[in-house]
Amino acid sequence: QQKPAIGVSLPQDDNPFYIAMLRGIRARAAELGFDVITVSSQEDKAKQINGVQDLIARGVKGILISPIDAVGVNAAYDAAAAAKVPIISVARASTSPNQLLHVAMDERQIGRDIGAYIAKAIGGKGKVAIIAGPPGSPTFKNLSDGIKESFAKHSAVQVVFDQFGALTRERGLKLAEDALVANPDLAAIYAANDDVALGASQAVVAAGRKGKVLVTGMNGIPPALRAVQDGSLAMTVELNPVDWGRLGVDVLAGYLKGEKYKQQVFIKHVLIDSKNIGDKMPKK
Amino acid sequence: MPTPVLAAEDLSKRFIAIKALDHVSFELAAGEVHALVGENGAGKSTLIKVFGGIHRPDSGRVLVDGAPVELHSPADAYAKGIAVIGQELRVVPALSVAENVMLGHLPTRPLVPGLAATACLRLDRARMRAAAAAALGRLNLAFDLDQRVDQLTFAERQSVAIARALSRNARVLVLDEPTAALEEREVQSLFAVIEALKAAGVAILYVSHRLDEIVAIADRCTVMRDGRVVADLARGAFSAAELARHMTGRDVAEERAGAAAAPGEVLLEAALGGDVRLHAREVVGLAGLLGSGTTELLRRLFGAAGGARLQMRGRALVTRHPADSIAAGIGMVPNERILGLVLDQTVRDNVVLPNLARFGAWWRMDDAAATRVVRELLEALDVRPPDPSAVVRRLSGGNQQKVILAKWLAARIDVLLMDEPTQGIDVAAKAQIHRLMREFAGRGGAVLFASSELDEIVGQSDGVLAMRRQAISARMARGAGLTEQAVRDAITYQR
Amino acid sequence: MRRDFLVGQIPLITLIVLGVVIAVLTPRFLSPLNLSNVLVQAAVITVIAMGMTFVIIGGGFDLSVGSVVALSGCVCAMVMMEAGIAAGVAAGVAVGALVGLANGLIVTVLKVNPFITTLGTMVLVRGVVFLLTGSQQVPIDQSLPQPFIDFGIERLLGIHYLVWVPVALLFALSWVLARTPYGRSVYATGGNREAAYFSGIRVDRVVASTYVWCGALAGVAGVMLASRLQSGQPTAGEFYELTAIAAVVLGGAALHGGEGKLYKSVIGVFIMVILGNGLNLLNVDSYWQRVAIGAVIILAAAADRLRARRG
Amino acid sequence: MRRDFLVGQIPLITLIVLGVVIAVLTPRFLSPLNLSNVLVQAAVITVIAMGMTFVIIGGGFDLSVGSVVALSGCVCAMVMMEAGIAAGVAAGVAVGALVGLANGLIVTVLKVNPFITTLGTMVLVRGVVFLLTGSQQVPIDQSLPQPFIDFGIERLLGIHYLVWVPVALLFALSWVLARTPYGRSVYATGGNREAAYFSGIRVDRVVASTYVWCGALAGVAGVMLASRLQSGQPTAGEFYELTAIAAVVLGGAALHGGEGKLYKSVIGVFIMVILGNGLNLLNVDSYWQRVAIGAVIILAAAADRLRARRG
Ligand SMILES: Nc1ncnc2c1ncn2[C@@H]1O[C@H](COP(=O)(O)OP(=O)(O)OP(=O)(O)O)[C@@H](O)[C@H]1O
Ligand SMILES: Nc1ncnc2c1ncn2[C@@H]1O[C@H](COP(=O)(O)OP(=O)(O)OP(=O)(O)O)[C@@H](O)[C@H]1O
Ligand SMILES: [Mg+2]
Ligand SMILES: [Mg+2]
Repeated sequence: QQKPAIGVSLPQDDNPFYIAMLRGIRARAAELGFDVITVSSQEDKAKQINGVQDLIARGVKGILISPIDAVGVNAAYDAAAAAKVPIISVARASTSPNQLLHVAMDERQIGRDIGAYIAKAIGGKGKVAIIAGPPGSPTFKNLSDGIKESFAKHSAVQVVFDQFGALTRERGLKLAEDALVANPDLAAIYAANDDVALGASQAVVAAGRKGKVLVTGMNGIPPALRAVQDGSLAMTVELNPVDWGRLGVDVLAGYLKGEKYKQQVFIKHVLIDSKNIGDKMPKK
Repeated sequence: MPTPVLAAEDLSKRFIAIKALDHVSFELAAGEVHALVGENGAGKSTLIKVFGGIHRPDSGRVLVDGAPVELHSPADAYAKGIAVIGQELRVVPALSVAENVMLGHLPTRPLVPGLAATACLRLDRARMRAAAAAALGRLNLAFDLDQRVDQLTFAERQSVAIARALSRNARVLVLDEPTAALEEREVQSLFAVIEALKAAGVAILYVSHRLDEIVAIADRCTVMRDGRVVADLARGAFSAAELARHMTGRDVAEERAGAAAAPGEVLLEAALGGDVRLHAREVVGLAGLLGSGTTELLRRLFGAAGGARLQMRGRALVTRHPADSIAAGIGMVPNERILGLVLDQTVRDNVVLPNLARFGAWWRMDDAAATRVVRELLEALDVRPPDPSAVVRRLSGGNQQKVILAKWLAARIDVLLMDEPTQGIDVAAKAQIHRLMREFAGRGGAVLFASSELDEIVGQSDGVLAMRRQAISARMARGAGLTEQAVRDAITYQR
Repeated sequence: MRRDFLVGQIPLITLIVLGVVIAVLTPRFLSPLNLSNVLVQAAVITVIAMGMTFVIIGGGFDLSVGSVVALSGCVCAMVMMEAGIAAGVAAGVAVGALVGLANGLIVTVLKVNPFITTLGTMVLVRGVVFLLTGSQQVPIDQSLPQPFIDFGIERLLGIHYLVWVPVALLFALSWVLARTPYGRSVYATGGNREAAYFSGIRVDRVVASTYVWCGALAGVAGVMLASRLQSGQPTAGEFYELTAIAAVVLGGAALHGGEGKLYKSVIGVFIMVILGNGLNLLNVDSYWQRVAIGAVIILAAAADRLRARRG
Repeated sequence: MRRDFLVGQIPLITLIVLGVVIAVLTPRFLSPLNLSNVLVQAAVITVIAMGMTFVIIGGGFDLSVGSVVALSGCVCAMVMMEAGIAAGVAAGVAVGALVGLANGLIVTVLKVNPFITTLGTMVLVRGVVFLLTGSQQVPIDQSLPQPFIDFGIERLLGIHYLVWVPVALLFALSWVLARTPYGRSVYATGGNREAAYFSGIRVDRVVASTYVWCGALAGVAGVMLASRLQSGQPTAGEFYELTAIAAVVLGGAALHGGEGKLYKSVIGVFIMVILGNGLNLLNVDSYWQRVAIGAVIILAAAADRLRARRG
């Protein structure tokens, strides 16, 4: 007697964020009596489509997918719809009409919140560097757009450095080093995620500008929380991917039972800085 | 006199410091076999490469049927009816024999019958094989046409390259040392073909270091020295000795082995398709037809091609790698120069290569000592230029061969194995190499050399091993019995 | 002879063994749905690998195909929105051929090493794609024409249209390589460039032409991928170059040129695709998948090397 | 002679021209802070490129260095947390050398093509890194020992310790290549494997040893990067292989082996690093950066080819 299975397809398998999300998915699925089958895609759209097809071939009851891209993997949704397998997006979203639901973060709003935080922290004026995420990713584009939207309200906040790239610590370090040289009076660095932010904050410390250039991250991974605590990182955004994964499973299970949902189900986000870090540090 | 089919007017060509062609003028008439001779590095191949569209001359011009032509590539030369078969081996290993013979003018037939425009879409295999078989047949060769060329021996591949030139049905056929790797029988077939082509009005330009061949087949002979034409002789006006004198500017005495010195103790013994035994102070010739296994025997003695069990100075030894043999005092000059030299390195680095342990310590090479030793060797061997820092690729063939010898003279070895050591070497250099072989033996070493030239075998050996079908068929000592005919009888069999 | 033949078919044997092992471990592998998935999954990379086979037989190397796939997909989608399906497809293929021509000219005229040339165009072309599209998918707010999208979904005789493309190309291009004088000159040039040159073959043109084939076929692949992804994707095709080269070499071609067959490269592609599919069906952890893929690549190549040591 | 010398120095000239152009466009380029940044940014990749130079001179190729950098960095960090700094560093370098040895054995004993071998280990080793670390940085909740972190930050005579590593290695390894019998045998083997074999060089051992150098140096680079990033990063080192190979070739080494000098590879690294740094300082759009980098790679290589055509 096999347990019913749900399929999971995430964009990356080497990113702590998705690893945590998968942990939440597995935990909640086990509680609800589902098996979990995962396929990997490594940010390759064709591979993600293939993976979803493989899941359908495996006979899963439903699929949680975080699509690499809003349109690029529509074929995966079509395949699921054709096989009458419910498919629900988690985190990233798709434009496919076959996307039943989106368990989302409010990317643009998060971007606006980060932008507002930076603008306030630097006193409404100053030069800011943006180290954005990989090109072609709507999430990171929405985040940047939200940030710029906030900055637009402060005419004295000026974006002087704007580069995108891979989400690695090394890239954050190198780009921040160069941004600091190019702009000796830089006030803040927005980094696309915590790994990038940790690299950037290292460059700030090495340039002897700790406290003068603030760095913000995103995702709230443990090393970033520690960095917020010791002051080298000004702020990170907690999305709690574990909860996100759990919420995804709940929604999928509810849908399979016939419950009704709105098109988008949002997960909470919390800005973590020196004021509230005390509550957020993992209890030892 | 009729207009020459091919002529050169005042050609000059320079490679950095070397004047390879220095105001060369030259004429080739239809139906004539015109030989081109000269020492290694005299500029013969360079002249031929100008005719073949491979080199552009710095000045001067090439005329075909009296009209000046610009040859930018081999394709241009073929279009003018000039087929060149170069000195270096040029076959495509992964293609079949038939394709190699017909390369560059593969026959086609229309894909859609009757629609000639579709001909480029379809190879005509039947015609390709027929034409290839015909070209090979003229050389009395019958290879498996579908065999890959890399399955053939070096000499067989050489024949494929010659067949390619024949398949062109060119008006001018240029052959740059075609017989260097061939044995008697193939040479005779080639001469028969040349006679037939000549009778059919084809003009033939023929380069060789085997002066007897020239005397036998050439109607005319041009001699080059240091990039210049120094003589242009008609048949009857040249003998081998005469040509050698024109080439070098002095008399070249080809010495033959004198009375056999008393052979010394046994240096090397092995049982490989028969007993191989080499004594100190002895030069032994190894004779065999194409594919008889001479190359394999030499390589195995040297630890390559699977290696061998042997005894050096009475000590049993298994050689699995050339390093084992070198350590035991055995050196080898391989049959292809490309196996003996790292062409893009300097002469010194090449000579030092088998002797890395000799110059300095594991953590530091003594380059000064190496340079000194190498320079002495180059002078002793008359390598030109005697410059240890010259890049080997830029040396002429004969000089390259001497560098390979220098590698082993610098090493402390007792037994020297040589596979076709004088292939492509000019008369003077050849005589020098022969002398070096004997000097090596004279100092107490043993030489075993394979050659496809029977006069070389007979002329230079104290003893001869004859091979037939991978086995030693006869052992002959110097003396009345050792004649070319006797060796020929010992190696010949129906293939 | 029979032994020789068998040994020459080691990639095929590897593929069959792999297929049997996966089928035993999970019966779903042989379900019609899955087999049809495998074919579609392999289609795009097969077309790229065929182009790569041309370049590799000719003695070259092409790292730019992944970027070309993205470029041609995006250009195809952009042109299609303006000027219709036929124009879009033609533009996608043409732009691929153009990049191939540029590669070919840089390699033959400027004599730059193929590795470095195509590494350069790989980076450069990716930049151009991002500039053209602002790194957003094409089109952003609309759909591509329905027939083009249908082409990526519909089937003919039970087999996806997308699969018929490489099937047709395989037959046509195998003829080109094996049966035309041009094809033989590609082998000759890759096998011994000097010998080919001295035989009167215009080797530079032949070499350049192999890059054009490779670029044009990467263009075709880009158009196919756009149809499958229902959009032009500026980030598409990353790492395709390595996958394609690996497939060609697994199929038994020599990287130094002069050897290789299209159908064998296709076998190489299927080794890679079936492996990925099987590991997914077996729900193998993605980290272990990498370990398995790395190991199988090496083992398959090692098995193929037995051929060379038959002697 | 002087012309020959100049022509041999084209990569250096390219580097200088590039530096002057950037310095004119942005005076910050020559600020001490930036120059020191450039040196540090180049340090890690320089060490990798030196290892790659060994492999390429020996006639090989190594795509696995990027994954090895990640592996050795993570292993170094893991061991360091348990057994101290010295043990960590030794483990990081050793694990790199081990992967190199595996590459070398696969290439020489199994006779698998270097490209496919190291593509396989590249994928496999990356999988192993993820398995070892769960693809989380190492350590997660603690810091690495302070002296190790200081090594990534502190300076000696005004220059980062991280920069002294490649400087020392450059001198030591240049000696190995140019002055020892072993170094000669590497050049000879890469230049003409058969001729080296017939000269008594144990070519398989020499080839395998070049992969060990390459792996061990990638291991050193991984340790350096761990020190710079103050952690072992499982995703570190992606694309390093292509950057390193490009640097070696830009420095004038031939991919077919037998040529190359360490200091020239270092020049190649600096061409790539200064270009990236300059474009960042000028805040050139990321898209245009790619176009510029691709173009400069090709142009620099084309300029270097003039050398070959001096005749
Ligand atoms: N590509 C080249 N670059 C530099 N020097 C060259 C080149 N080709 C030939 N040479 C030089 O030009 C001179 C003439 O060479 P060539 O090959 O014509 O001699 P050859 O008469 O054919 O000698 P051999 O009998 O040894 O074949 C030699 O000194 C040679 O070193
Ligand atoms: N790599 C190989 N593959 C297949 N056959 C080979 C190979 N090497 C040698 N042979 C065959 O083995 C036989 C002996 O070869 P070997 O080269 O020793 O002959 P040989 O008499 O020295 O020839 P030659 O001196 O004319 O080159 C030949 O028939 C040859 O065709
Ligand atoms: Mg010559
Ligand atoms: Mg022989």
